[in-house]
Amino acid sequence: MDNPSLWPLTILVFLPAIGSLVLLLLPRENTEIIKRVSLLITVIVFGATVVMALPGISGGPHFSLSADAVSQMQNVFQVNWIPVFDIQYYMGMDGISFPLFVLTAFISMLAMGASWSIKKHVKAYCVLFLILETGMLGVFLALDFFLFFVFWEVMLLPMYFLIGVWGGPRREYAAIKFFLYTMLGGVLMLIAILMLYFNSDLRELSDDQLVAGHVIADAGQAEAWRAGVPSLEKNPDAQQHTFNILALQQLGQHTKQFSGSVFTEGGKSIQWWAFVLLFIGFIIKVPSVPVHTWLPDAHVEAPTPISMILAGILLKMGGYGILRICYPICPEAAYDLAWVVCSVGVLSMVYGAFAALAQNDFKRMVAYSSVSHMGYVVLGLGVWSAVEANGFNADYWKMGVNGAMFQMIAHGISSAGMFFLVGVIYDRVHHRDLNKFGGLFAKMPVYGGIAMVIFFAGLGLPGLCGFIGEVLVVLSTWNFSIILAVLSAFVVILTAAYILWAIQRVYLGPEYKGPHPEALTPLTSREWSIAVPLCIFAIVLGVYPQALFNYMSPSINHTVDELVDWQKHQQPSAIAESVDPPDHDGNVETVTSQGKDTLPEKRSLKEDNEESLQLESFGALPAPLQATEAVRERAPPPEETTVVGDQTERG
Amino acid sequence: MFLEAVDVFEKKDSKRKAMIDFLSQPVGLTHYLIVGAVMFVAGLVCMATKRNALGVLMGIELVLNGANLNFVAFGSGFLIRNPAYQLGLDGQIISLFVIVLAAAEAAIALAIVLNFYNNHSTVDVDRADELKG
Amino acid sequence: MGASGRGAGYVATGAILGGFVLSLAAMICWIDAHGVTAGHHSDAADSGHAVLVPPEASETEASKTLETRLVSSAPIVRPVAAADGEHAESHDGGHGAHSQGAHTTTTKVAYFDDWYTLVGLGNLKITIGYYIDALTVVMFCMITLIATCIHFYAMGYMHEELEDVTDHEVTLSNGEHLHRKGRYYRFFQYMSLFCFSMLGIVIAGNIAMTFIFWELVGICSYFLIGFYIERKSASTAANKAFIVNRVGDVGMIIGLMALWGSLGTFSFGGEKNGAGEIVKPGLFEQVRPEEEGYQLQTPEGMEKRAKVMGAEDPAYTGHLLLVVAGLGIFCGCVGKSAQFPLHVWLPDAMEGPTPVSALVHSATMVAAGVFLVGRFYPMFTPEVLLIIAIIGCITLFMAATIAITATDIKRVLAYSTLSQLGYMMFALGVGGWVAGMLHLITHAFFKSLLFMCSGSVIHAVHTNEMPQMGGLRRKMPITAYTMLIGCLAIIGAGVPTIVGLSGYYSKDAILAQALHFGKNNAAWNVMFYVAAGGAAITAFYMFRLWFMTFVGSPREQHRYDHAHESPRVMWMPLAVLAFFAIFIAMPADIENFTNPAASPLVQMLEQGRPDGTGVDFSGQLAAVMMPNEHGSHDEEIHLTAGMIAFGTALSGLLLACCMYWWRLINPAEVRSMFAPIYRFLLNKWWFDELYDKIFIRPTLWFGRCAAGFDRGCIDWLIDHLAVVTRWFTSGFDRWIDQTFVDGLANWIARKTYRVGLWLRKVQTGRLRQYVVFILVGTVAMYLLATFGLTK
Amino acid sequence: MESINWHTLLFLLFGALTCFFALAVVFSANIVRMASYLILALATTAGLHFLAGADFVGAMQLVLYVGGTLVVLIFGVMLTARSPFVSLRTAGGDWVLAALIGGTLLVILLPVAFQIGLPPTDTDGTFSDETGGGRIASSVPVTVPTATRIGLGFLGVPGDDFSGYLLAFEIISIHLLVVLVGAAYLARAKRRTTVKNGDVSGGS
Repeated sequence: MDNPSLWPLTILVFLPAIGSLVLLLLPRENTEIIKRVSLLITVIVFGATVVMALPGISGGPHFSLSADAVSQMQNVFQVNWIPVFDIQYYMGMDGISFPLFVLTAFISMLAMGASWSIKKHVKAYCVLFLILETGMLGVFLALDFFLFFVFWEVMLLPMYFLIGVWGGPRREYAAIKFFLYTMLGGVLMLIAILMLYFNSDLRELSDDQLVAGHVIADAGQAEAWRAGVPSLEKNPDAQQHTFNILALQQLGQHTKQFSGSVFTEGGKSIQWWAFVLLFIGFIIKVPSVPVHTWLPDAHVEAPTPISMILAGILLKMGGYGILRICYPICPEAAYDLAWVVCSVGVLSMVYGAFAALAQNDFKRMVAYSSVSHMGYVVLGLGVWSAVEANGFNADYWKMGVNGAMFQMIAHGISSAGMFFLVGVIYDRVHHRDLNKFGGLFAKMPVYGGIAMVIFFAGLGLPGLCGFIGEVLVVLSTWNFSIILAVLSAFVVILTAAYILWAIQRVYLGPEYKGPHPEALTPLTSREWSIAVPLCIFAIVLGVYPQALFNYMSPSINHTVDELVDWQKHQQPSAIAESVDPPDHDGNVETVTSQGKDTLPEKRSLKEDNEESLQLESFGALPAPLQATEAVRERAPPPEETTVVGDQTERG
Repeated sequence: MFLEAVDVFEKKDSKRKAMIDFLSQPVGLTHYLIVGAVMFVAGLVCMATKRNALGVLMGIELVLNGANLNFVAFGSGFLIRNPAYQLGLDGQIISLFVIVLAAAEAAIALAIVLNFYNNHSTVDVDRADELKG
Repeated sequence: MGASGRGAGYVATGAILGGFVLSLAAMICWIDAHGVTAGHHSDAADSGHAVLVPPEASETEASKTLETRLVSSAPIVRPVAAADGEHAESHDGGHGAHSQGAHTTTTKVAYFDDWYTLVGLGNLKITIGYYIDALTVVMFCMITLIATCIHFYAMGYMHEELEDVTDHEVTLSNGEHLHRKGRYYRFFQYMSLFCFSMLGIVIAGNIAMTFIFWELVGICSYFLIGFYIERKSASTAANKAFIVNRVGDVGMIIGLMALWGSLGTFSFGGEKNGAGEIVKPGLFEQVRPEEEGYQLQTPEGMEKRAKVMGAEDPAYTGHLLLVVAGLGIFCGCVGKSAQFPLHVWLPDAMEGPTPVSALVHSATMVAAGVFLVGRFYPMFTPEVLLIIAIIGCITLFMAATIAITATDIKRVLAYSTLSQLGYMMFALGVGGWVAGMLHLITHAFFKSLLFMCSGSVIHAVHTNEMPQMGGLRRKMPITAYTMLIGCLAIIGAGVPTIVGLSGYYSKDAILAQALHFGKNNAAWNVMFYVAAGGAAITAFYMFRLWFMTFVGSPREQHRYDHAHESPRVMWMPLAVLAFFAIFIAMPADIENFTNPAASPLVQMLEQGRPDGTGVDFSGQLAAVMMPNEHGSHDEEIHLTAGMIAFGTALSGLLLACCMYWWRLINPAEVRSMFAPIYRFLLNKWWFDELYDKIFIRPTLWFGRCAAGFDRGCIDWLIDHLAVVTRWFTSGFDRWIDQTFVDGLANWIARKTYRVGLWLRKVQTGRLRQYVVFILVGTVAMYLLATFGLTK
Repeated sequence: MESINWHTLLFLLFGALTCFFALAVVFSANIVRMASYLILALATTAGLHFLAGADFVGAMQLVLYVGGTLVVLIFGVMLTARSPFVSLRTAGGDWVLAALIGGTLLVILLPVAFQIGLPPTDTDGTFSDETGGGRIASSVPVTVPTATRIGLGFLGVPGDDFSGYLLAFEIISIHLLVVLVGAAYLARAKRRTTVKNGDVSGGS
């Protein structure tokens, strides 16, 4: 396969890891050089991503905004890695992953800049930091499930050490807690991955779907590909398993492979379990209530740059995973469990806000605010408001998902900023007790001004980045559930309360009440140069959100459209009911018998699908013979598999 | 008026009639058993509550008497006509043994009490806790 | 600081002055195009102007007053209204002849378009745009004029901030007063930002944009209330203001959701495509379609939405959605306009500098809520309007009563503001759109005047407490007499049926409409009497304030001695505002001088009246009939209401004179006579305490619960799980050995010993207890034998 | 209207008295009164024995119990009746506990009494010819002296409705002897230990 993006992207992703190798050669004592080299590497990575993002620049891989490419996966490359299990070194980017990719590079760069306050084991710190960055970049680009998992775990270990070695007083506790939580999520994810892998069979995809899943480059190669694998009729058991996320999405949306029961006949389907496992794994990362308690501890104990990374990037992986993996691969379960997703989101919003209100530790407060803000993301992803009754109008759902994605980016900026700002004063006075601050505005006016911008961005003030995501998510919720919408609207009060209260206690007031008042010096230029870009982005995204939506929306809308297409196919009762029964009474018999007879011969799976669809729509008619069977098989549309045709042969 | 008087009379009359009916009923085993049970329970409560050692002894006598009464009742031909169910004279004989043993027991217990009294200058059984484990 | 700080003041004042000039120009253009009163433009050619004159001029100027921060992509401006001759004529005739209901089918003139798409997702767009009608123009002029006055005034009032300031209200831990740098420039920065946001609300072309600027004025208000950031009370008041406003905003968000979820647009007028054609009808058009003669109806989208929700009766549920939307939007207005029950923040907001109180917390921002109700008026169903009326009625009465007992001069004015805002809401709620808007305008003038006068007094005597003032009339006559004008205006002083100050016209209109409403809805007649009673109370407390401050002998000689008239930069604006407070609502037409409706302001507002709201219409859910506002101009109603208003105001005024001027009645005796009521009022109906008990504490408590749940429950579980796991894995071998192999023997021995020890306790040695044990054992065995074994 | 069954009336009288005195024993605090009530209770029990046709047992009850055992008891009472012990108060908790347990026992026993006293059902063929079953005795009881037969029983001659009790009788006799000796031994005065234990008790 021709992979023009292979080397550029590989180098980009692995540049930090290579850099960490270079760092190993440098003398340990010369910490300044080490930090500068690390910073240089992160700057290069960020610069490269910016170059990719800018529309006008050609040559090398870049993110195309042209109409035909923008909603698709771009810069895809595939190299066989472990062919026995069809594991590929397989990456690509679309509008969902690319902004997060850029965000990762951006926040990593700023976090590296904020790492100057690290004094202990600088070399080890920088090495781990760079490995971490590689892991994060890889997660967002990986399109092979196995590769994704590898990056996911690669990211985990450096994080463990970064918290556990360079953290605060209770760092070991926090690190282990973080590790255990994330491991649990990883294990659940692994189970789900294997479940999906062993139930997948690429051969059932039609040619177009194979192309969409990047199994083959174009439809012309389909014949060759089919010739290369055991034939489906002759060798039904020689399944072609795959880890290819895009192919799995196609399988989940266009076939019934993941709809079989897992444990008992008639029980929950494979994709139901896979969805639940993956979802738990991802909301641990988000984190949502009730699996969020690692976050406050990890944040409180982690050093400032690591907090920035945690809040700015790591949390986003959960949301990314839900959107990239959970929903497209398991649409049936996702539709089924949309209310769970939304409830978890609203619960996190409310609970996180309440908990933030009760905190006296500045960082803990910010950490809980992250829980609350990430609740918007989960809620926005979940508002599956396209139903039959409104003619599968997915506008509001799209808006919710767009809002959720925007909220991820916005939160990446505002929360990283907040943690950085907390870190700035922590570096000076070495405490974070909200009740022992006060009067910082007078002592550090520039800092105070920047803090206002960042905190008000977190509060969701119009004109700053937090507003757009929140308002889109909240507005889109109404059409999903009025109760959840009202609840989520009420969170704005709590958000205002805890942020304003914190501002009052820290920045306002006559004088500083805590220890080391002499250390409260104005911002250094290094700190300034970290905070100001965040402020600028907060404002730019607030007044010109379309800049980001131009990148994100086409891909998101494409994803949502695909899901809605799936849904339309799943709920054909509307089509069936509109047909006049007497006209087709005879047809039912013929079509049914024809379908059953001819199916084994007809191997074009696309036709197959259409066939089954047709069957489906006619199957709803009151044909006497089929009646009982239809009743048995046609349980509530989203839960039960409804295709009559090819389900039985596969077994 | 008249009707009311009749009514009252009838009411009174019915009460009296019930009384007479009750009294004209022959006595059965149940009656005895009830009296025996009451005595038995009274004896037990007596044993459990009296702090005076002699009170406890009296409680024992009551218990024994309650049991005795049951024996006699079970042995009585008046109360149980069916020979298959009655103890016959055995009941009376057993109750005689009980009376005799009760006498012996009373003697011994009294001796113990007196001894206890001599040693402790009290008959309060709560003070006699030398058996405590 | 010095010069550069002063420069900030000049820049800000210059900007707003420029804004005023441009607004004025826009107004002139508007009048040129559409006339002030239609009655004066009887020839058809003139009314044809509406189409012929391209209104770019007024348009661009209006947008420039937004300090031209938004890039206008050359909007194609066209009047929506098909202002053809016939329409315009009937329009004109309707107002000029003051005939009832004549203008019901006329289309009001409005220009709207979008400048900028903030978020565009397929069919759904959130945009920044404009919607300009007569109301917008009037509001622009009013806001910029008052803001200009206040900027000038503030340049004098805030001059202390030019140098380093010693804040006497803040004591540091070392016992000294706070010494800080002046923040003159920052004050003007916030003020400018505020003016920008406020104008943004007024010009907003859609409700989402309103919401955006709504939040922005909220944050400006937050900054301005908390301007003295070192004062704990100021920052707390700022927080309170913002959070209470957010409570209202929740309602507004819910309203937005209800609109957005079913109608898919926020635009007032409609969304246009590049060619200027309306591609999606606006909210007003959807609720009151032109084809239906602007009758209120449940929009199609809401009925569809109701169907999707699975409602049995889509029409009913759709109507309910419309009610929810209306109520939600009104919730936001309740928060911003400090109506009951969200009024608690406004009195505390007086912690800010006095110019801020004058501009933000009396004249403009708090009036934004009323403005929005006015702007959104076509969307309100009669049920919602009834609720608006009730809320307004409660507020006007409650705030007036509290104002009686307040002694802080600014707080009296704050409560009076609340009360007057209540009047506006009430007027809107009972169907008096023009009455409410008129009161909004007139109130803005006289209330900012009053506040600035009080600021002048505070500036002179350095205290807010009225009991420490007195007799200041002699020291500062200009302030005293301009304030007297303000007081007379607010109580609606005037000669009935002939002429009066601005408040006379607006208040009469409100009461007339209330009476009219009461006549149509007997059940709600009581609200008229409450409003009339409120007028008496208003007169009483306003003159109580004036007498206590300016009349009599000085109560604190020291303060009196230091008092002085304010500098010219401060009293000049007072004079300007006093002028407007007198004349703004007066009829300009000599022939029709006694006719209130002949006032140019009223005529302008009539032009801005939302389509279809001038007629009688009744509710579906509640038995309420919104009477046509023109009905209140009926001689009988108007005269009755006017006489009642005059009488009540006079009685309140006389009472105030008796108590505080002529000293016929000793206020202290009255106070002690009504001690419980006095305490009730002094404590502001105990709202703060109540909210503290039922909202704040439970919220904080719940927050602590959530945090505690995290630590105590989830973390505890996790930690113990970890401990158990570690214990289980690391010590597994040893544990097996010790426990099962070695341990078993030891365990048995130990347990035997333990059991022995335990059983020993049973052996009390007490005879009677043994008896009891025997008994218990017997009973237990019997029970066991009966129920346990014989199954 | 039937005539009053005097046997029943007497039984009710004696039974009520017995119960009353038994309860009086329980509820009186004074030891002397308790003794008096006990005598009366035992005497009325003897009456019940007579009414049940056990004339000999009733006589023995009167002679041995009322005449012998009780005298011994009263003797003991008089020996120990120093003022602090005449009425030892019981704590309320003990009363409650005793009442609870006693009540429970009574609740258990009374149904049993009714159950056992009731005649077997008519379906039980062996008993169908008898009038009234077990509960109903003849309205006029016929008194048959029992002393002779009991004496024979003790002498080991089994009758038609009793067995021989010679061995038991002998054992009882020996037992009585032993008891008497033991009682005499226990009750004899022991000066030395009294003083010693008196000190102990005084100390406690």
